[in-house]
Amino acid sequence: MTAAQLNDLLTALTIFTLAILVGIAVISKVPATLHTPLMSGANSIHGIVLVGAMLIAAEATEPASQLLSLVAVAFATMNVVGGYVVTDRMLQMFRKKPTAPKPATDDAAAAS
Amino acid sequence: MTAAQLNDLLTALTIFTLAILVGIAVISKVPATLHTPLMSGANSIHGIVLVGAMLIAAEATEPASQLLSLVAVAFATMNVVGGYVVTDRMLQMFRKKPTAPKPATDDAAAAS
Amino acid sequence: MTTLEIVEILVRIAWLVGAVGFVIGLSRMNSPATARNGNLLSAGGMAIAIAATAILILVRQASGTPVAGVAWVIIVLGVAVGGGLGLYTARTVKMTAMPQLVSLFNAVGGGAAALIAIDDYLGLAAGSSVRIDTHIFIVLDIIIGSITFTGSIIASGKLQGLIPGKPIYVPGGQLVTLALAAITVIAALALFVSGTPNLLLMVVILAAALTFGVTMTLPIGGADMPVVISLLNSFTGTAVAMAGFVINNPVLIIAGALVGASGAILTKLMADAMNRSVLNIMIGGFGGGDDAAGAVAGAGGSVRAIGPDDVAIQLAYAQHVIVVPGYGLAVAQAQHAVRELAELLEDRGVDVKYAIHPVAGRMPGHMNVLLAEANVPYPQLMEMDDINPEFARADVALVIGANDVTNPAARRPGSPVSGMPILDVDQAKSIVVIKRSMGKGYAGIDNELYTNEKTGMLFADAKEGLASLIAAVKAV
Amino acid sequence: MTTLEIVEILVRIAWLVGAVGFVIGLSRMNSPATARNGNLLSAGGMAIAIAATAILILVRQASGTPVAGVAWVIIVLGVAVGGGLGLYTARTVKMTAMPQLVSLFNAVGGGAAALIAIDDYLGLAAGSSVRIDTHIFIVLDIIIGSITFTGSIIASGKLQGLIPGKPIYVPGGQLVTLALAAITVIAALALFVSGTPNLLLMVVILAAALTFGVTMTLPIGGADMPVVISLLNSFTGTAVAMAGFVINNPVLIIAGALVGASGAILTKLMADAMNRSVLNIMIGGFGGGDDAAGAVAGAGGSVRAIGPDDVAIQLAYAQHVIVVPGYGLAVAQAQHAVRELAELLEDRGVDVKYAIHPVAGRMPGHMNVLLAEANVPYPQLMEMDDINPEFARADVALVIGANDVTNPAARRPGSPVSGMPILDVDQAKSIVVIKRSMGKGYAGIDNELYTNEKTGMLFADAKEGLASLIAAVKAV
Ligand SMILES: NC(=O)c1ccc[n+]([C@@H]2O[C@H](COP(=O)([O-])OP(=O)(O)OC[C@H]3O[C@@H](n4cnc5c(N)ncnc54)[C@H](OP(=O)(O)O)[C@@H]3O)[C@@H](O)[C@H]2O)c1
Ligand SMILES: NC(=O)c1ccc[n+]([C@@H]2O[C@H](COP(=O)([O-])OP(=O)(O)OC[C@H]3O[C@@H](n4cnc5c(N)ncnc54)[C@H](OP(=O)(O)O)[C@@H]3O)[C@@H](O)[C@H]2O)c1
Repeated sequence: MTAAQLNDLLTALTIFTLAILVGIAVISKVPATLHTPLMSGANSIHGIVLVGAMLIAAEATEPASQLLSLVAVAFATMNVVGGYVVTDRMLQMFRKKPTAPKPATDDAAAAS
Repeated sequence: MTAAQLNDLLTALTIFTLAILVGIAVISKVPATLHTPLMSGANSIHGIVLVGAMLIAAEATEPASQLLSLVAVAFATMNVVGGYVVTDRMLQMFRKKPTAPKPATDDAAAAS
Repeated sequence: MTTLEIVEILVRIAWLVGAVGFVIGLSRMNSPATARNGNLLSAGGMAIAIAATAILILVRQASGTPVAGVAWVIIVLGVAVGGGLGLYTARTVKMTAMPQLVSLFNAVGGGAAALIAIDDYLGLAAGSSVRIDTHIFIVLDIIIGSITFTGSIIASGKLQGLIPGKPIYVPGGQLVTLALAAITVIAALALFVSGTPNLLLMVVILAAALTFGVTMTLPIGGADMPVVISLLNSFTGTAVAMAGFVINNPVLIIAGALVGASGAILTKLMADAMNRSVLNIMIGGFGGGDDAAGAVAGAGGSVRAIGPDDVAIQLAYAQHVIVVPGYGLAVAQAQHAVRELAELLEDRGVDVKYAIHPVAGRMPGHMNVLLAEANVPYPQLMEMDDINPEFARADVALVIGANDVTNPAARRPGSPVSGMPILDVDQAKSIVVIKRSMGKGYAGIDNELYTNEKTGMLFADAKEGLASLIAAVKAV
Repeated sequence: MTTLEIVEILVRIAWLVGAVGFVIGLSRMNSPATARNGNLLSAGGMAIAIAATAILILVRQASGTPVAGVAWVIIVLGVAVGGGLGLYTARTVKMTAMPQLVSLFNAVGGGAAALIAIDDYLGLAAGSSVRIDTHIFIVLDIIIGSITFTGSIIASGKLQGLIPGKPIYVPGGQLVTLALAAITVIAALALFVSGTPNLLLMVVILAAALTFGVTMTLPIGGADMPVVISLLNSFTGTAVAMAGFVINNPVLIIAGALVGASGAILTKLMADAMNRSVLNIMIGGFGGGDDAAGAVAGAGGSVRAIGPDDVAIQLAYAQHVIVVPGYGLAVAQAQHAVRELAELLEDRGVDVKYAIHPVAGRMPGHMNVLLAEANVPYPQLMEMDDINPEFARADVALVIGANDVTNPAARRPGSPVSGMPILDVDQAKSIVVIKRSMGKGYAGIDNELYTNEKTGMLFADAKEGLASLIAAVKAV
């Protein structure tokens, strides 16, 4: 492993470390009510793996890796789409309640 | 400017951005009593410029840049040493008080 | 610079923008007011990152970089299928079933991360020498991704009830789990040392990790599943970051590390809320067999059944009534009925409050969500710590489909709920419990509250029971 | 790999470790309990980073990379002088003078950052072509660094009283400031376009920036200086990050950006606490005369509003607290609330006393009667003459609905209260006043105590204010 390679690796690790620090700092003390939505929100974010899946799909020449990347893309997309939609549904519940119960609220709740 | 150079620049900017995000996230709502110590603490951190000053001093061959780097090193060191010491003095005020006010505490307060 | 080079730069910038979107979005999800907007922001970042990637692939094709012809078929097909499934399930799932769905999404995310590493590994020419760091990242990605995949599926199954919620002990399961861990580690080390691709070893690792995910999760009680899911969520983040190292892609590294870290913090917060320690939960998973034992404690004692009319009288002439909603209220969808009853009582000058236990129901905040949906005024929803002192002053505590969160056994060691903070319902002057039977709750143990001589049991479905109560109160 | 290469890698790792230390340290400085430890942590990170750099230089010398012979002389000499000055001043400065000292340290930090860019620029061979990004970073570093350097010195001078604290208006100063800004920008653009080193232009930029720092800070009132210093602190961080880009050093970039961002946030928090807007303060700096005027009004200095949480922290961590009850306490019937707060504090080991002014309230002995009614232990009620000497030792004086009896104007002739013996509240280390508004007292005159920079005003009805304080103290 050459010094140049090691330096690139180190740069990647620096970015990794900083991202971890952001992740730690970004979660302040959350009300228990928000735990599940927050978990679900974070869950959607790692759907970013779709980017990786697309990139390997673009390179896939072997049938084997074509199959693998197909599954990967499908999995990742499910993570992304489902994740964001379900999180949004959870969060609809936290809309600032109107002082007088608006029927709209009930409809939304029913819809969900 | 070659693509390679641009890529390195971009990597540096990525690190810069992440560090900014950390900086924003790391300051939660601080009690006003801590504003000054916190400012002073952050102030000591940018004393890291000393590292840069040392590195240019090591390269300094021209009298001009020898002078510049001497001043830079002195300035930076003053920032580092003074910064941390004064911050620590401020923070002594926040030591958890013993249930019975110990004279020791008063001395420390007086000393500072 | 060639067009391709320029585009590559622009795409990297777009990815960075996306990542920033994730961070801001996540931070806005810390408070109810901004949460929804935060989620949309994060989704926007995701859209940018994905669109940029698509463009990148297009330009690469245009500039003649060999791209498999089927690439777009794969991508479009995959997106269509995955997206369709995700959208449909997310849209149609019942609110109470959301946690297990999230767990499923987490599973496929981890799976995708593992697949990337596998694909990359297959690409390595046999006999070629593999850099140690490459090897490490690939192996870590496969291991973590696989554990998440199977683990999350099991967790989901437990919450869905497809797999019994209570701890399942495979004979010698603990040993099996440890053995699997050992195998994985050894195989991995062997790979690193050899420094050349070795499919067999990799298959061993893959199989071991997948099984490990199962045996790790099976013995954990369903009540702990939310914490487990959150932990596995953090795992997936880490796996994605590893995938980022494998295919050397910054946005995967950043977003992955972000979720890995924030997920870990969140897991700790959740465990604290159920006052369990994460380690405790997972170790418990590694064979805390004694759990089920204490269940029997405090059973026996006679039960007093009570009718709607008697309850109505008690409520109507009470000064302070505390309603204790639980999972049963949610299943029965009785949130609107309970609000109606409460309003009825308030018109009669009774002071009504709701005691919200942080883990009542099946997901954190379940009760808040439910009652908010029924437009119960916020001020009436009292968190556990605020309401507990008031039970002593309450004339009637009306427990509706709640069980574990009221079980005094939690104050004693040796029961599955031991140590879980509970609502001090048994302090109330009089207690009325609406549930269908003497059926057990989530933790699957008896509740001595029901045999307390202050307690009257109104056996009914929550919704019907409340309906009859409303009628009776009106009649008073 | 050569030894040097290995060391270079290790040093980079050490720098990263240092940076992580800064982040963790900073985050621990958010709460009083962990603040001091956080500062030490950050200092540790700094030590690691500096030590690693020294080693790096040594190894470079050893492996024959040309290092100027005088290098070590410069470094050792610089460290000795700078360190000595820093240590001495930091050790000996009076508590009250600390802000201006911090401002000085900030000035030299910014100066050092600028010097690095200047040195780098001198190194560029004349006529050689300079990459646009290099040029940009160098120029930004010089501009921001210079502004911070002079600006911080002025700010420090104002706080120290060497420069009059009240806004100073150079004739047409506003125009001068704008002109300087214009010059800087134009010169910078000229440089970028030319794409070759141009000492003259650089000198122009340097001079303009240095002057700008002065003209920007001079017109800002002394009361706003803390905010200004915090802003300049954030500037220095940015300048250091730029220096990191110039000499292409990651730790400078990370630490610089960290301080730049957190400093900006902190500046906003500070401005909010004094209910001023940052823009407002700086624009005011650009000649918004009326702003400054307002500051002068009310016997100089502006009023600082303060929130219950901040007061709670002050009280909870105080050793001696003196409560000064006045007529407002009586009207609000807050005597029971004040006793509750006092007991809460005593449980935390705080020593609480009440300062009873003979004519506080509206009848002789009004306060004694009131507090006795609330069962405040008698020994805690101190008559004026007994308590006055103790104010100097009090960490916090909590003035509740008292006004005239605390008005220092009484010590001067020519005011309605002149000659009335008063409680020496202004002697306390920190003063908190609970009242509903800036409303006047019985004597109908302004009270300069409220504009004392040690004073925080908690605007609320006495009873409600105390209630919120009690809640906040419990939360501490
Ligand atoms: N909130 C979370 O994050 C979370 C997540 C996972 C697990 N958990 C666990 O779930 C439990 C929550 O406690 P809990 O007291 O809310 O619920 P619970 O302990 O699960 O008890 C629910 C009770 O409701 C009754 N019930 C079911 N359907 C009903 C209906 N239609 N009408 C009336 N009653 C009905 C059941 O008794 P009958 O069958 O006799 O009616 C059952 O005993 C805790 O153990 C918690 O740890 C919580
Ligand atoms: N003790 C006696 O025998 C006697 C007899 C007659 C006259 N006096 C005179 O009365 C004065 C007594 O001095 P003092 O400082 O005790 O009172 P003060 O000078 O009359 O000031 C009372 C302050 O309390 C504030 N306040 C009023 N209602 C409040 C509420 N509900 N909550 C919080 N703050 C409230 C008012 O400011 P905001 O409106 O802004 O809240 C007012 O500035 C002296 O001038 C004395 O000469 C005394």
